[in-house]
Amino acid sequence: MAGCVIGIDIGSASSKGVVFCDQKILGSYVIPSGGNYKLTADKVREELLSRTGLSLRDIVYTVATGYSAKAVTFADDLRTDISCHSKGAFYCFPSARTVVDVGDLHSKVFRIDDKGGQLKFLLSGKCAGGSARVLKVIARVLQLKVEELGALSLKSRKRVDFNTGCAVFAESEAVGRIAEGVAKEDLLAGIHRALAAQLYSLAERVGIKEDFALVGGGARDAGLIKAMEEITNLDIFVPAEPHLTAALGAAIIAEEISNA
Amino acid sequence: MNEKNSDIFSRIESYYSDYGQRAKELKNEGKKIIGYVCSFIPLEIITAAGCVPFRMRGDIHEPITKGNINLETIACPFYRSCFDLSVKGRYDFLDGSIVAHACDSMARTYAVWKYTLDLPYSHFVNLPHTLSKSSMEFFNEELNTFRKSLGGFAGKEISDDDLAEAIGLYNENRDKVKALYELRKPDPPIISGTELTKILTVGASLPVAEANQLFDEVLEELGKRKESPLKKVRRIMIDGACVDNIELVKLIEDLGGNVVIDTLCNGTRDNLPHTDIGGDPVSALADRYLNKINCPRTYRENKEQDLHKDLESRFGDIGFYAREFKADGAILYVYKYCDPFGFEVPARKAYFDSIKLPLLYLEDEYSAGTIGQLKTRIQAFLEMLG
Amino acid sequence: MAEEKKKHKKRRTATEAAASIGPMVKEFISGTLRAKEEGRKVAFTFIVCLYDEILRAMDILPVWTENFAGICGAKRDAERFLERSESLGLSRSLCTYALCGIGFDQWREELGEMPPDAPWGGQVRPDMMLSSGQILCDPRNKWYQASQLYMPDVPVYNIDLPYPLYEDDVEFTDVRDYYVKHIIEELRGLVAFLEKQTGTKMDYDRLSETVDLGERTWNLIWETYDLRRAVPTPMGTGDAMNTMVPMCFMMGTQEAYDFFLGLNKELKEKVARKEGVVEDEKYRLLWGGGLPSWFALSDFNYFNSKGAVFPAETTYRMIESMYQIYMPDTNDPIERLAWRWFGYWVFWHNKARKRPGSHPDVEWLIQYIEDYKIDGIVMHEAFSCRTWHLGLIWQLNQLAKIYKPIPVLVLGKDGKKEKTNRELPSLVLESDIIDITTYSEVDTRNRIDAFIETLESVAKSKVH
Amino acid sequence: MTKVVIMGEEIMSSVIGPTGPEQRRLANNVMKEALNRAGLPFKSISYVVATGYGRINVPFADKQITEITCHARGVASFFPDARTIIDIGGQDSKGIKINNGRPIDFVMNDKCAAGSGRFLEIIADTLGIKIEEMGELALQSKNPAVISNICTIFAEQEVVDKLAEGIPLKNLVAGILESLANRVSRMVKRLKIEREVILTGGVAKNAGMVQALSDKLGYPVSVPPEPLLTGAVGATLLGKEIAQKAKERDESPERKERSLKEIEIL
Ligand SMILES: Nc1ncnc2c1ncn2[C@@H]1O[C@H](COP(=O)(O)OP(=O)(O)O)[C@@H](O)[C@H]1O
Ligand SMILES: Nc1ncnc2c1ncn2[C@@H]1O[C@H](COP(=O)(O)OP(=O)(O)O)[C@@H](O)[C@H]1O
Ligand code: SF4
Ligand code: SF4
Ligand code: SF4
Repeated sequence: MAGCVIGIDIGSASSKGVVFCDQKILGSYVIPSGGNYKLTADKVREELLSRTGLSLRDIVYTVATGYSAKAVTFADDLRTDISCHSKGAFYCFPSARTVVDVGDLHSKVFRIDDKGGQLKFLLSGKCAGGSARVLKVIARVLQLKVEELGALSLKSRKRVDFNTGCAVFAESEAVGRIAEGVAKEDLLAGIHRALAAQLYSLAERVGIKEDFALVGGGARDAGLIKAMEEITNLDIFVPAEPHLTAALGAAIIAEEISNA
Repeated sequence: MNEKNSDIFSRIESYYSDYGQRAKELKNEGKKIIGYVCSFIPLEIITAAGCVPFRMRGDIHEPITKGNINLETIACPFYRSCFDLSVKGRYDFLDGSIVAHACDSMARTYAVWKYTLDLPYSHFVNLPHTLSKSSMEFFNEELNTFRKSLGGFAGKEISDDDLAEAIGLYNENRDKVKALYELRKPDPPIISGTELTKILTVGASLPVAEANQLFDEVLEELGKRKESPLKKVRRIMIDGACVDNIELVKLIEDLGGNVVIDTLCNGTRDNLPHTDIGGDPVSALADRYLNKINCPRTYRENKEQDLHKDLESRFGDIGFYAREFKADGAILYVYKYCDPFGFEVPARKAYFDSIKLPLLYLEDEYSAGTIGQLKTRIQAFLEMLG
Repeated sequence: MAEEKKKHKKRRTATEAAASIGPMVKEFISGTLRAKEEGRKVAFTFIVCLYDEILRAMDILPVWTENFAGICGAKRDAERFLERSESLGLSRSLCTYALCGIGFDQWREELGEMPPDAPWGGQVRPDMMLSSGQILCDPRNKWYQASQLYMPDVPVYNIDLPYPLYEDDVEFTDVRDYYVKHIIEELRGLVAFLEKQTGTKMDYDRLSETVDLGERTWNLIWETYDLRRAVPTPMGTGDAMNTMVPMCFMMGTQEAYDFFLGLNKELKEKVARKEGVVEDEKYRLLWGGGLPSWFALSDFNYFNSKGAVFPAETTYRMIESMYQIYMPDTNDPIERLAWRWFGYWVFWHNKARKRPGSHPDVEWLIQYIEDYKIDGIVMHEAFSCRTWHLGLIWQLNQLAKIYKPIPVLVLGKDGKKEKTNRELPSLVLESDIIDITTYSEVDTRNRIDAFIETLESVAKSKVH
Repeated sequence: MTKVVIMGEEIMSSVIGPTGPEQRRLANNVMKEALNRAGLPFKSISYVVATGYGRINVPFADKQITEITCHARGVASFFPDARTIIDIGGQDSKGIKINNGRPIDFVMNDKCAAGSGRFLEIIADTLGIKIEEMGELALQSKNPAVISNICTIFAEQEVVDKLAEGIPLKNLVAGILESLANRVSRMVKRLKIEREVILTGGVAKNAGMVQALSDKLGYPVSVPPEPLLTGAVGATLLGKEIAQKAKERDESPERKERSLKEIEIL
């Protein structure tokens, strides 16, 4: 074996790691980021090694990315999550040209070329209104797990209009709607639609080019994916583990560097 | 309500909610439909060319998505909504569009508009900002350039007689709008603000001759209203740019105020001034559009260095209408990112102050999503008026 | 404006000329205060309004209100003036230069003296204000009228300066005569107004001289900036945001000419020594549009630290030398000015017509990309100025559509590698000219990092 | 929060109900509690005015009046010289200019939680402290942390990170209050503020915030004894007026059908 590499993504919500050997994923691991990013980073590496049965010596290169990439003191190199997401999405879908990452604080959109290099990108601004955080907030008021949102939303027959102006006030608006007698699933479908509209609108600012891929934690939400498909009128490509894309991309970059 | 009454109003309702349906029909009959957004487009020239001018609307219920391609979010939200709908194909029946030098949001995005929509015809009408003699001459020339250009597209040389005829039709149209406004003078008014907004909006989507006929029918119908369907409550004026969705007016009326008069682009600003007849038609049009349409985009000089005279010369029409229509309070409604109105807010406030008309100033986006926020503000304002 | 960096992190300039701008700006702000005391006439003015030489010839001292706002921004002391404007009813979504200026003026008028701790002594009360109505910018048409609410005795003269937009069926030559005629009339109207305000007649010989000097300076600037084509480039956009000062605020003066003589010499020496902005020049970028964030000019240094330089920008730039701008044979200085204006704004029309799908604004980018061997484009979308910032995204998109200068290999249908071309990478930064509440350093630098990674990956895939 | 004030000649009882998004469901409970304390049956209440963000959701009210009018009236009853009110509640914040107990101008911010008391609730939650403690903690700080993010969600993340960096809690809290004070003062400055300035709403209970806001404005602001209640008191006074006017005309005031029932939520 030529040696393995690690890609590690310390996000504001969750931290993810991927071990990559010979262009293949050998193992992955996800935990909540918590308050101490450094400890979290160490823990991710430890788990990755123990899960893959590798030892530190097998790891030839490590690239870190994400909100708190700097906390990964053992990384050989840092990359922005923009590059990493592009690489990761491209690995999963070589035909992808527009990638939207629905992250915890920001949503981001990238246009990538046929090599997975990004051409253009755009971040949602200084307001968390259009990020996956809204989902977390809503899940809490509805007393659901975020994992449950998607399936429930898909049951909706009568989507309501919802305004996700503010991620925080989305909570009181949601409660108000429920008070008016709106069913949870219809409410969720409305929220997914509103979030999808924001993501779509962000994506149009760089100009959508097919194929269109959705990644990041928010992309685990089937309700959001459906809403995206409806509003864009496109088939949306979602990797099996969309939250891992940036870590995977970091690993790919690590391998490229170590092979060079 | 008798048969015919419901007939004309339901026709208006249908034209309003399926905006552009008549234009689509006309297009199928082989007419050329020319879209525009702003009051500074000389409709008489378009009509004289045998084309149908069509006022493009935004839609406050439609989130702006596709329109973001190519058009920055710092442009006027109303204009962005019009652009968004166009990109989405809502106005696919257009053969051309005309943009005027009204504001930065329009002028600086002319290329975006022209290249993105890629219609068979487009033209930019360059208006001067000042009212000097030289400006008038320049505008005259500019209108002639437009006349030639559109004539080229329509395959028709636009003669002075064509223009005179179109001017006549539009003057007639303005008389009818005036008659509709007269129905707002009684207390309570015979016609609600919501109804009139719909009627005028629909009128701007039809060929002028058809609009004239429609207005006639409406006037006839309203003539039968012996009693006002409205309550006698506070009388509200709206001042601002273009309000082409009924929601704001309806909100005010739902909260217990009657909207009785406006100084809006798609209201008195555009609909009332006449074009002089008898002389050179192009000069008369230049005079109407530049001199008679009182819009903040045109610079009106403070000649005597006197604050009050300046306010009176710039905003005198507001006071005139407020008195004529006995407004109790006014709402200054300005879109975020609108430079022409935005810079005038302090002066307008000062003017409203000087005529002692209580004022609510609202800065808004162009979205149904903000209605909730407006509600408390408007209700509090109505409470303030007592 | 940029020199206020001292107070914060001192920004490193590549040229000595740029470093010398600080005292120069300070001097002309205090100069206007002195002039006012001495009873000289001062006028509020905007850049790019064509009246520079006229004012100089009449000894009227311009007070560049955009410049003063920029200084407040660079000193990170604009917020209180912006807030004051908001309290007058002006929206924060309007041009923040204007908000800063109106807020300051209203405060000064209310107090009857300069507001406390006014940046560099403050902005003087003018004798007159010269607005301009043009396609370029609504605030230029509305700002002084709004200020006049607080100083009704100060007259405003608004000069209409149109230029034709690019059309398919109308050539600029079709409309040139009446455009130029109108501009000439407007300029004559301005002269008459100034004569009335100062009580002295225009000395047309002197005006001819200043216009002459202005044209010579123009050409000198063009030549000087053209030296930046050299690899490595001796001066970047960061510095150009300083050297714009004599270009935009001092046209028609000998000082401006001399300044650029000095810069010209300095750049030639650097080029001869192969001394670049950075030691190891990796990426050459075009500042393709937008005014900078005056409080964050050190972002240019951040680019530099990654080996990226900006040999050219389309902001504050003479597009071409005067020799290339059509000028009929006339000795009338007013006419020369009018023709210069017209020629400037239609300069790229003919070129655009030759390339399908092109547009003058896009053509300008292409010209610079080729002249300056550009690897990527950066634009800044300042949220409060629609004027320079609307249409930038479209320009990038249109450029990408019609112009793909980077040769790359792709895997074709049959599995063979084929050579094609791809577009230049681009980055859009978002913030404001002086409203610091819109800026996030972390975010901005993150974007710059990602863009550098983009440039890296493009460089790798490029076939030579 | 839901507040009920019952007034005869003077205040007979007042109750402040629990906070949170469930306010609307609880309105009737708070009402019942207030009736209990006053020892009155519901039908003895001649007029009910609802105000505040959730005023439309009060099924037992005769009339809805905006919080702007109500605050103006309530504050004027405590401070006859008041000219400007700054109200910072859980859903929004606003500035109201008043004259003779009537609003003459106002501004409000209700789009963004970062300009409201909700911001403080969320940060307190994140930091694991009680909202009531924030003020005192902040007052102990000499060196407020700079919070560079405006958005509640981003600021939440920022304080977590800063706490991990070892920045003392009190400095963080002080920084947060300063950030809110900045936003609120920038907004109310859109009115030409005249003194005396009164701070109302739940956030006025936060002494650190009162201090931070006074610092920003450059002069002291006064706080009514029960800043949470001014709106409700104003509503009662306005209700009384309506009832009295009707009485003078020998009519009973126009009333709606009331129902003192719970609204179903969740
Ligand atoms: N199964 C799921 N369904 C819906 N949303 C999810 C799911 N899993 C995670 N999320 C959302 O994804 C976000 C985290 O995304 P992630 O890409 O890990 O963010 P970051 O990298 O910024 O930490 C959370 O805000 C959460 O709301
Ligand atoms: N005892 C307290 N100490 C400090 N802050 C408080 C206290 N009680 C409430 N608050 C603050 O007041 C806010 C609620 O204010 P309130 O005026 O009741 O708002 P609303 O009427 O919108 O519900 C909460 O968000 C919280 O920040
Ligand atoms: S609106 Fe809500 S999500 Fe947006 S910045 Fe404000 S607090 Fe954050
Ligand atoms: S509202 Fe203002 S900015 Fe918008 S189109 Fe009209 S004039 Fe232009
Ligand atoms: S809008 Fe732009 S160009 Fe116009 S004055 Fe402001 S900053 Fe300058």
